[in-house]
Amino acid sequence: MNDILPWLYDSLIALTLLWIAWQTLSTRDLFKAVLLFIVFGLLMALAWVRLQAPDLALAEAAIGAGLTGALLLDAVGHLRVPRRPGPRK
Amino acid sequence: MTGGLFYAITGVLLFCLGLYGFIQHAHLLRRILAFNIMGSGCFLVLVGLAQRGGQVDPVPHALVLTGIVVAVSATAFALILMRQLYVESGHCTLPGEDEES
Amino acid sequence: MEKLYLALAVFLMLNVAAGLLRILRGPTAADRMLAAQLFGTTGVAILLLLAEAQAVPALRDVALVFALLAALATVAFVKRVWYRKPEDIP
Amino acid sequence: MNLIDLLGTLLLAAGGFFFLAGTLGLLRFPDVYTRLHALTKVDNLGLGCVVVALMLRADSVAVVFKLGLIWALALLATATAGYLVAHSARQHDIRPWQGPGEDV
Repeated sequence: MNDILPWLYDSLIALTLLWIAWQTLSTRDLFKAVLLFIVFGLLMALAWVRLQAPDLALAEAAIGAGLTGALLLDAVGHLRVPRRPGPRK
Repeated sequence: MTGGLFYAITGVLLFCLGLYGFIQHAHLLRRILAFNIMGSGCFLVLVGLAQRGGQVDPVPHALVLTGIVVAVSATAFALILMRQLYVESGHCTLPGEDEES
Repeated sequence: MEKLYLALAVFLMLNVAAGLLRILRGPTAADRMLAAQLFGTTGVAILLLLAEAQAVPALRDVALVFALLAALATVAFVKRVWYRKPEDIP
Repeated sequence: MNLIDLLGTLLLAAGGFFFLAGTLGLLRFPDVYTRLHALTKVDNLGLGCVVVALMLRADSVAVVFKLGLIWALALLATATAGYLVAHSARQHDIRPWQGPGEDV
């Protein structure tokens, strides 16, 4: 009984991580993929906590949830502006 | 099964998923996402295997901390390259690959 | 008491897994962004509970960073992805 | 079980309930504005209950202040995000839900 709760937490995080990764790679909507990747970074931070690595959780929280999310969303907004396709070689 | 080994196996599966996405998609932003997922899988394997024997090995932790920072800078650089390609050519894929998928 | 903290953390993880359905389904982009915002708040709560349950006080600092950067993604979304230029508004 | 433990348990249960209500509201409500309402109010209340429950068992005053700071920051972040999303939704001409008869 004493071990079941951490085990449940670990397996829940692992399953959710794999599911989010699969959805990120298989969805057709670009914005949805980016948003799922932000949530993926958030859950990675929660996984580092369980591996006795609070320093990694801190780095992942600052970078994965904050910086990468803003960068990717900015790129998606840039791609929404339509441009005339040029000739391809 | 110890928790570290469990997370290492999750990391291997994540790496395989990311590799599949990297091969399958032609869109460059999706490739960047798949690349990041591959990197996260690698980090999980490293830190998960550093836990064996009840003693935490600090060297993989330092490596992964550096790896996270390098991954975000590489992502930023790749995004800039992709945006420049989009401005120049209007496409988000490399030449020679089909547009949609 | 530690057991209760862990049980609540597992419950909140289940909430996150259920909220993912809104990201997958959400009709507009704003619905998806709101779900991500919810995960930020839930993540702060999970981190605080685990800090107490595992006796790792450094996790409170992680929660602080989470709370600090929670709004960043939403602001980037509203300003860069989901905005309309002033001349488009009738 | 003394009084503080009992109070902490009750507050933790209330926090879990509010988080569940917020998630259910996100999943069940019909449009952006109502979902925003469920999220920003209910989840900050849930986080508040959890924070107060942890404050009751905190070791030092510094920890109490840090927990309060985390809650204040979360409130501020959600308020900002809620305002921005609602404002932007209004500029996109998204109509508020008028009731079950008109449009679901």
